[in-house]
Amino acid sequence: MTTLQEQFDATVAHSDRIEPRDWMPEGYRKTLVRQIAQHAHSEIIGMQPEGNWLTRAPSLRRKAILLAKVQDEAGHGLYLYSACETLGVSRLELTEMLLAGAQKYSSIFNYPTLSYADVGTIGWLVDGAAICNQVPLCRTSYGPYGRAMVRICKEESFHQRQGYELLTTMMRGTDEQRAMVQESVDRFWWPALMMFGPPDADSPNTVQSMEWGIKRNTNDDLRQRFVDMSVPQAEALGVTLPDPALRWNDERGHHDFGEPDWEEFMAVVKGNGPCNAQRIAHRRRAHDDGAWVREAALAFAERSAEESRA
Amino acid sequence: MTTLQEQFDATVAHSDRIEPRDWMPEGYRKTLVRQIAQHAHSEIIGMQPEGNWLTRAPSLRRKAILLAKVQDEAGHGLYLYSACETLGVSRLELTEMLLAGAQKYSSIFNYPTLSYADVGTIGWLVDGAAICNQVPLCRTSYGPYGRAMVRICKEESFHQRQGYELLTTMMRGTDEQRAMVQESVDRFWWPALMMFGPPDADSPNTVQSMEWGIKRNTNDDLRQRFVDMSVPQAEALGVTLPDPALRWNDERGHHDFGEPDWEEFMAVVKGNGPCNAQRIAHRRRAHDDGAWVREAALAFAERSAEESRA
Amino acid sequence: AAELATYCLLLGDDALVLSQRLAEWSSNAPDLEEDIALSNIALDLLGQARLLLARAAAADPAVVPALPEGSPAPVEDALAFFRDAADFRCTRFVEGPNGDFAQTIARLLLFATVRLAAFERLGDHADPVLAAIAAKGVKELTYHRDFAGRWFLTLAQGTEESRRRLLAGLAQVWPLYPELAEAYDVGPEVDVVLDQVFAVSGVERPEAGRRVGGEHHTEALSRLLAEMQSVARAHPLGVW
Amino acid sequence: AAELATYCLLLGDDALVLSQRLAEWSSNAPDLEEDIALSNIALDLLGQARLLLARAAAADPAVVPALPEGSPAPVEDALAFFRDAADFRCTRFVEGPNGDFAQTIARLLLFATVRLAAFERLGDHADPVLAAIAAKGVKELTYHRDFAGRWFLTLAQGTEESRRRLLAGLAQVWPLYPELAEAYDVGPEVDVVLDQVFAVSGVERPEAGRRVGGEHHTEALSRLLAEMQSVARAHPLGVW
Repeated sequence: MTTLQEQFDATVAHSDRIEPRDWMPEGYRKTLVRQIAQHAHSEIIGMQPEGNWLTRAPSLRRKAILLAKVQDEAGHGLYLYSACETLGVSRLELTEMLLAGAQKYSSIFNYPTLSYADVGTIGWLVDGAAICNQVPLCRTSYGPYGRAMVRICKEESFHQRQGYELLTTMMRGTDEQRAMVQESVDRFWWPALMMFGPPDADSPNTVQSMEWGIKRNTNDDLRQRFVDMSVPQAEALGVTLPDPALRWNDERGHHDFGEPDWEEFMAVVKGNGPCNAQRIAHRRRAHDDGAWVREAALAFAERSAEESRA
Repeated sequence: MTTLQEQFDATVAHSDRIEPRDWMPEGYRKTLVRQIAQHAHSEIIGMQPEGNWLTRAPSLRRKAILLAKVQDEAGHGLYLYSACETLGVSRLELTEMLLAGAQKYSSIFNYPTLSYADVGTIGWLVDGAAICNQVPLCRTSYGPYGRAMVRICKEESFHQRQGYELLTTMMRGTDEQRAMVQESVDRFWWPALMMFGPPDADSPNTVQSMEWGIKRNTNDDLRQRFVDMSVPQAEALGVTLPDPALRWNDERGHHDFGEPDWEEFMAVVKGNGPCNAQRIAHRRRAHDDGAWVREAALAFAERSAEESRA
Repeated sequence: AAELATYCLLLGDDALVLSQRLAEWSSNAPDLEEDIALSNIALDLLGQARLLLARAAAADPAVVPALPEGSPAPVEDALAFFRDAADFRCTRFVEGPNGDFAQTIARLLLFATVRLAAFERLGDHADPVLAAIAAKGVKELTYHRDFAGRWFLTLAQGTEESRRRLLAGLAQVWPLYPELAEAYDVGPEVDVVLDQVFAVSGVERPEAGRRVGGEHHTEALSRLLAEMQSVARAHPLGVW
Repeated sequence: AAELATYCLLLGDDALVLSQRLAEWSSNAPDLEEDIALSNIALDLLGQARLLLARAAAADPAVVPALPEGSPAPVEDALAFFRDAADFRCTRFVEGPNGDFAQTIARLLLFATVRLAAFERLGDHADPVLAAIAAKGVKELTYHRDFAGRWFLTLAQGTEESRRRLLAGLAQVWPLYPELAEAYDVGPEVDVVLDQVFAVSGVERPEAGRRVGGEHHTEALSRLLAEMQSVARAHPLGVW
């Protein structure tokens, strides 16, 4: 008779899915909760920087696209919180951990959106980086997470194309619009590279996560893939990526590129990014302002249940 | 020996001033409190319609002029509340009566400001009407009120000139600007006429107020004076006053003019004007939001007083 | 044609302005489900606005404002982003800030009920384009009304606080409701629906007086437009 | 000349933006006296902004944005109303919303103290115009600092709630304070003044970390400008 641990190991080794009722090691569960929650929080906090331009979108078509996109992010948050709930942690608990600073979200959303071009840049670079991170997660070992990722990735790549299309449209516009696009890319390029996390040497959890099949690639691998993918897109767009060290390396078959400012990264992770305080204050306000509505819904549901029993 | 009442009557009859320590009939005191308070409230509520454009003034010069003007209105409110305090009612009590609907303010401020031209029109027509109402009050029988009015009237006529000057400048501008001015005058003309109150026949308190020297002219007199004053100003400006019945009457030596919509006037007085609810809600919010500051100032003053005694 | 254009502008501007207000709830709603639902309603209304503004422009090109020479803005954007507040035809009912969730629900219930009744009737309008827009809108508005109705009941019967807020929100939006019903030319059929919702919720139909001044906008509209139009106007020749 | 223009823009834009924020208090302050005082400070800063923007334009006409042909806007208005957010030179410190009265006071205290120190030094600047502007500003800023300092003390020592709010407001504005001090190139002389106010008030100097990203603006600036510039941009050829 095989032990639970052996069954688990075998499932992971065969790239089969672990399901909510299956036995799993506590460390696996905890790591998953942390990762899925962080991902869910990123979707929800990520609504803010783009939502900042919802009321100012410069055409009705763009307003509709942006509104639908931000709505999709709320939907992604919803799936991911549900996936997390299969591991025994409620959405409310997760939200409270987010607000208390006990769980993180992607540091990219601590950068401000300063022009409408940022809506396009976030689609192109930020969603692009997210896709690089997430496509491998469609094969992640935990079933509900993997299935959520399949759906999310499909929508993300749609968002990425829309973002890129906004930028190409703006590049065909006025000089001011082209300058806006370049300025936006200048601001988001490095933070996008940081989205893959610290260099592998400084990422101690990666090995265990890969063994568990929660993570499928190292940070540096994914970062390289993102750079290689983005360079020709930038050329097609007609913008310059703000990295003087960026060049094709024939030997490696990859682009060489400069080192992100890891000190800045650490400062942002620690809470001193441009918008950390603002993002959390926004979420807290919305959460607190909505408390009476959630209570009312609960009270109403309980009363209705009682009445239908009576 | 003359009675207090005879002394009072004599003072009023000689157009001398009644001062705070002088004896006065209770009805006189009450009428004064009501009238001065209403006037003070009008200054304070009147900050809102113009303040609505403070953050959007289209030139820095106009922003400075408007900011100074709205500040002056706060100052007028301050003098008038002080004048009222000499009659034994505190500013806080008066504010609470305003918020409870127990005291009124000029109904003109229940109309919205919908374009920057309204800043000019309020200066020209609303301040103009206020001056017609107020100049005679400089000779009002109650000293503190009369002296406050002298100072206020001086500033009001400065404001009126500035408002008129804004309109003349806009009339020299683009077609859109001229249309804005005309549209603004169309909206404010009739409400400005209503500022003098209902027709004399429907104004039962006028006789007593005139006997007491609190009021110096009837509503209809002042309204006629305002119309006669405004017609040539409108011509000089190049706008049409929206009253088809308006024409010079050689016999009377005055302009004939149409009847304001007194039903609308009554609806506005009763609270159903376009902005009554908004104006009071704004004042209430500011008052409530400031409560902790006023409490802190009081606590600090008491503590400082104690410490200096110790 | 001018009459058709004016009517389409009323319907289109109301949808556009309320969509803008509802979009303000994005990332601010009480929970994710409501965030998604309110965005969805905002999207539906935005879709209606786009069709209606285009119809208005086709029916009477004179309603479209002159654009800077060389501007590539389509007519829907010319109407949405380059008209001044005074040229908008929306009712005051949709212009004001959202208030809290209860006030938003109260406004949405009244709005969707009135608009649904109007759209049901417009299904056989002489103009086939408007009729088609209305037919499509009926399904959307039914959902909006039902969403608002469910929440109206929930808040009315939920907690003491939710009931207090709902009544306050209803009192806040009610004085402009007669104008809305008049602009959409709806009558007793709407009252029947509303009275049902009120009865089920145990809420009395408010008695508040009607507000004068319906021929003009509120102060809220020019502020809403200042924000909405800021990027488009900063780039009058922009391509989006 | 370009350097002088850049410096005048920093000083002018900071004054303009904080003036705009303080003007938002008009009709919203805790009592009439504070309403008047905050408007007065806003007016002083607006006056400084106008002189400084004009000086910047004279020193380097290249900083003035191109206006639509035929626009009669003077250079101060071209700079204030027709530049995009990215071209503003203000510090992030002045951009954010006011918060409550305590946060407004905390920001004003830090701002006026830093700016006063800078203006005192600018009295002997090589550019006589800038020197004169600074000399005039010293008196105004001294009043601003004293007003904010008195309220800082009052709130710190008033009630439990006022103290709590003051500390929260200070914590809110503090992370951007190092940027302000750096932009104005002031040092220990400012710390001496602030430490005195803190000591008298019984408030500890905050230890909060410095915020990264000072080379860009906050999200608040473009919203502030959208509102501020809306009328001017809607009428690019307008005469005011």
